[in-house]
Amino acid sequence: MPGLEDLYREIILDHYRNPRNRGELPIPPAYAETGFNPLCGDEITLYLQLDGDCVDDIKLTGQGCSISQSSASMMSTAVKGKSLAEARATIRKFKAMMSIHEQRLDGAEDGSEDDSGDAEDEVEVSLGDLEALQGVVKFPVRIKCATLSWNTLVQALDHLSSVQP
Amino acid sequence: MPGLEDLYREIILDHYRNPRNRGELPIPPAYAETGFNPLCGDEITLYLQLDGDCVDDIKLTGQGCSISQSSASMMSTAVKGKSLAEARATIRKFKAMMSIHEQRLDGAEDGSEDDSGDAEDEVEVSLGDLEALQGVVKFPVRIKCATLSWNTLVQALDHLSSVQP
Amino acid sequence: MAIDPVLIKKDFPILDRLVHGKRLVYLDSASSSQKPTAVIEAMSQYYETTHANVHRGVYTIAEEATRLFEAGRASVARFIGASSTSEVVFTKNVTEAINLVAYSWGRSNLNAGDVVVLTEMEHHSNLVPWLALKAERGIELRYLPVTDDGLLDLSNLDEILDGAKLVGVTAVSNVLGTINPIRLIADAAHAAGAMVLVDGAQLAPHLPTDVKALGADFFGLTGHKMLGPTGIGALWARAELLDAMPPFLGGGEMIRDVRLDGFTPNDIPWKFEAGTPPIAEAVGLSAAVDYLTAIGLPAVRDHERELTAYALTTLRDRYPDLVIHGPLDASLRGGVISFNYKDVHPHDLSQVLDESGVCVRAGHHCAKPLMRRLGVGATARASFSVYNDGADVDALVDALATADRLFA
Amino acid sequence: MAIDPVLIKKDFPILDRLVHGKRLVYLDSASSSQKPTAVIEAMSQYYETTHANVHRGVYTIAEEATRLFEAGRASVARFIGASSTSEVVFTKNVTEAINLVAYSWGRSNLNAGDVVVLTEMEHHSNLVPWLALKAERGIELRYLPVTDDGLLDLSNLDEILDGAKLVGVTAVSNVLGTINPIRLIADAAHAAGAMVLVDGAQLAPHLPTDVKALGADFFGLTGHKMLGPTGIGALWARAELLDAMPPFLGGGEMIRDVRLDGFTPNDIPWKFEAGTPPIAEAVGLSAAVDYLTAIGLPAVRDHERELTAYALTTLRDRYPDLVIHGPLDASLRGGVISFNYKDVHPHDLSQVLDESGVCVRAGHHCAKPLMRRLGVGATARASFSVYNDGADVDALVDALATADRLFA
Ligand SMILES: Cc1ncc(COP(=O)(O)O)c(C=O)c1O
Ligand SMILES: Cc1ncc(COP(=O)(O)O)c(C=O)c1O
Repeated sequence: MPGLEDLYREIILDHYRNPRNRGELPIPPAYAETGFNPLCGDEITLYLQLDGDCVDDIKLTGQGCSISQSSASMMSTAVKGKSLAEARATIRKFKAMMSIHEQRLDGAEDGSEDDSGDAEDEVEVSLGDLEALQGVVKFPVRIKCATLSWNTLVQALDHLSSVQP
Repeated sequence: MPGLEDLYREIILDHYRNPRNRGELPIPPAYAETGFNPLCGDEITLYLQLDGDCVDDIKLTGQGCSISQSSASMMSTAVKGKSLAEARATIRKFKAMMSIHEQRLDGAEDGSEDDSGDAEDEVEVSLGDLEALQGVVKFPVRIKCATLSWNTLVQALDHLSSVQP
Repeated sequence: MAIDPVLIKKDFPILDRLVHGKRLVYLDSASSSQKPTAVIEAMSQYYETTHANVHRGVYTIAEEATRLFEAGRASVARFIGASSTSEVVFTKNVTEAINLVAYSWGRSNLNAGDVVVLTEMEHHSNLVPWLALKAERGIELRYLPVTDDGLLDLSNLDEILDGAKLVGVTAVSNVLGTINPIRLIADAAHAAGAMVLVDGAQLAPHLPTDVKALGADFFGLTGHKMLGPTGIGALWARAELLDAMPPFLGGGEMIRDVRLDGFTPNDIPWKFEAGTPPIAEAVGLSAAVDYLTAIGLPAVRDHERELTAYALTTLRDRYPDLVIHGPLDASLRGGVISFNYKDVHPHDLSQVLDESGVCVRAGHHCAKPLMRRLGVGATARASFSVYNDGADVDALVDALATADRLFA
Repeated sequence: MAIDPVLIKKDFPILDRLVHGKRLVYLDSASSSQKPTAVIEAMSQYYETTHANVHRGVYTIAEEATRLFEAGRASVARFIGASSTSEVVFTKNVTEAINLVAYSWGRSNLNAGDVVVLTEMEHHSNLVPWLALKAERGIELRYLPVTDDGLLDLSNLDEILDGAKLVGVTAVSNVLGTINPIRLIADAAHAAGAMVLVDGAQLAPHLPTDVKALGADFFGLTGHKMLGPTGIGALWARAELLDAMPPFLGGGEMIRDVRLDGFTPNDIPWKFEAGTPPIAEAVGLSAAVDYLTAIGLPAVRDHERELTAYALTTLRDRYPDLVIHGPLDASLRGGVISFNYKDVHPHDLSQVLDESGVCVRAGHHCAKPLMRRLGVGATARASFSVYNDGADVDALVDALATADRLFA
């Protein structure tokens, strides 16, 4: 079953079994945002603490499948300690990796993808471990699993930038 | 077109063109009841004046097809001046003529037919002109046209017997 | 592209049928259209190869079913010029679409004394939901009147719109055929601060539809009148409106989270789709929309306008006593012709025509207030679709002679 | 009559399909069932020979369509033991049926502080309509808890029912399979003066249904789970209740008269059927009901109970670590088995099984409160219908081994 082996890479199962940055942060100073995948019940709560323009700390709780949990875990390591610009750039890059397929399948379905187009892409980032999630695009229903934590992060960042501009 | 000629008998067209007992009666002493055929828009208002146990006078207004109007006209002549028992017997007899087909088509659809079964049928009545409506049973959708005025009469009688038992 | 009715008739299996030994001449498309093989087979094939519940399964056929269902939404969205598929909510028919607006938007925006403007030519589906709200909340209803020519009387438009919160108007009358000047009304309504709800049941099947060009805020359509299946309709509304509206029906699909003490609704459009949606029906509607698009809506319109013009002329030439309601200029109307003939009641007309295989509808056409305005209890109505042709009109005209004979 | 799965499988064209080169093993009937050829063809044939709008036309095909549609209602009425066809209202699914009760009966009978009793194992469709009413009106919701064995905990039934106006309960849990003692609950509810709404979505396809023997006042079912099409469901209620309830959706079909200042509703059941109903779907549902009746519901039940017993035994023998939710005695449950396996998430299980052609559903099954009660975020769920057999169970059991290998 080559397809399945492509999906369940070693590194994904590792992040699933040993999620990084698991836990909570005190609110305040942290901000918490919860994301749901209404269709399957996955849910994630993300605690985000900024220090000026930098992601000072990030922690996660919640439950879900190997894809949503490993994606969240990898996401947390990818953005922790990074500048907001780098975090946004990583989000864009990850979503681009996922959304190629999403669009081909489902037209204009997902409105939250809007902003990824013409944003300035000057910050260079590498996806690192996250590349392992590339296999997900062959399993379109699982894309929503992979993007859940990312959409939650976007919401948290948007909220924080709206309260402290 | 033998079917159509069966439906549109001379006598039916005569009652349609020259409806008997057309008009209104002052309320009170008369009682008025309106019946609708919600599916086609036919409507009939029936003015009924009793004198003790007798249908003293009956008048009709409204609009509808040749079948509903002629049936109403013939109904009015059939019950005017008759005793309530005779009127009820005529209703049952007429409905029996119509409902054979109605049941075959449509199961238990029409709850208002319930009472026609085991009622005492001791009063002898003749349908007279009304026999001309027998052709209607071949055109099941038109049965509701033919029975509109009769159902309205039943409602009026039921109302009157409930207020003055 | 001009329509070739010979070819098109072949796509509609029911038209091979005989009635009383006569070829079926179906002239009741305004009530419900017939379905081409492409639509019937799309649904059968869906059930035979792909069915599963949507938005729920990880497995292959569930994913395929979800894709087909959402592709159906995308087809409808493109067909009516929506900006995004998230603006298209599937309902069971256009009646539910309008009720959704009345329940969700209406009950959160309209209170006692608030004004909703309708027209005297609305279908009951765009009257009763507002009459119910009037009974429940005491909103005020005003009506744009209908002229003797069967057009909307816009002479007091601004006055009638004054203070209105919503204008509900049919794009095309299902009785008179009148094509209403929606854009003009919408502009005036917006200037007066009112939202615009367009009943597109008789527009979408027959004319190119662009919800934005119309100036609509809400737009409803119904599948079974546009060559699609029964059991499906759609509400389009601007995304901001849908986003701000509370849910209507509650249940599966429309939630993000449910707890024993409360729930959080899903994103649009799913927020408004409670329970298992009309999946096969969305597949069928998508095939219908593809069928219409392949012909081209301008060609559909041209064909039906010519047919209507031909019918108006032939009917009036042959039966000078025939009363035809609505505008007599075919360019002002869709392919719907309501008429009355001497003292022959419409039911009797319809019964007589049926004997010749000709299907026309008789009654109030779910527009009783308009019947009262026209001063009739009922009309007979012939209405056209892509599959009708001049021979169908001739059959109607010829069959009317039987009425003359029987009711002479 | 015992069921011959070889013969029955032939009636379901989708079961010939391959997925990833494997035979389709469809184990998600609790989500939506597959359709036999008889149902698919009944609808195609309806569209190919008879379609017209119902209740409206005098002409032949309209009359035939009306007759078929009303015959569909009569089939459903007989199937569930209704006294009269006028007690059967067609809806788009069971979710709409429950919302109809919540909007029409609920909003005219329930006010702040009034108590509605539900259960912790309800589907969102029987939770959200009441949660919405709680948010809107301040009604009080109480829940019958679920025991660790997956049964309803009725130990405090009388206390919980005290002062209740309505009890809403599913006849069979779509997650646990539990068959609830509806009659017992209904008797207690009636003694406490409450009405009883039974969610029959998972009952009607699998067990003989008699709404009167159940003691229900309202009963809902949904077509697509009982071998019928999408786009149709039904609400049954006692005629006196329906008669007394105000209309829900407004529009065509449901009125007796409409004026510019008000309307009069039609008789039941049409009073609750606004707009063009699901006509072809009623024809399809009627064929589905005929199909089930021909097999015989007792035989369906026996077959599914045996299959469930076999599956419970085989799964537990082969995978001692598998956690199966709900009662372990097959005679207490319908053909629904929810399970969790080690730390493999249900989505991943379902994904892995799909690779072997086995379709099981993963997720919260629209029962999030029950998931919380079970202490899981999701379960995998295999569910059976008439067309499943022992080989399907074996395929499930075998395919689970892949999960062991991948997630070792
Ligand atoms: C117990 C129960 N109730 C209600 C529903 C909702 O059915 P539908 O989505 O057809 O309205 C379901 C199915 O998902 C169910 O299993
Ligand atoms: C203008 C108009 N609006 C609304 C409707 C109602 O459509 P449906 O019965 O499909 O909801 C119709 C059709 O009967 C119509 O012609």
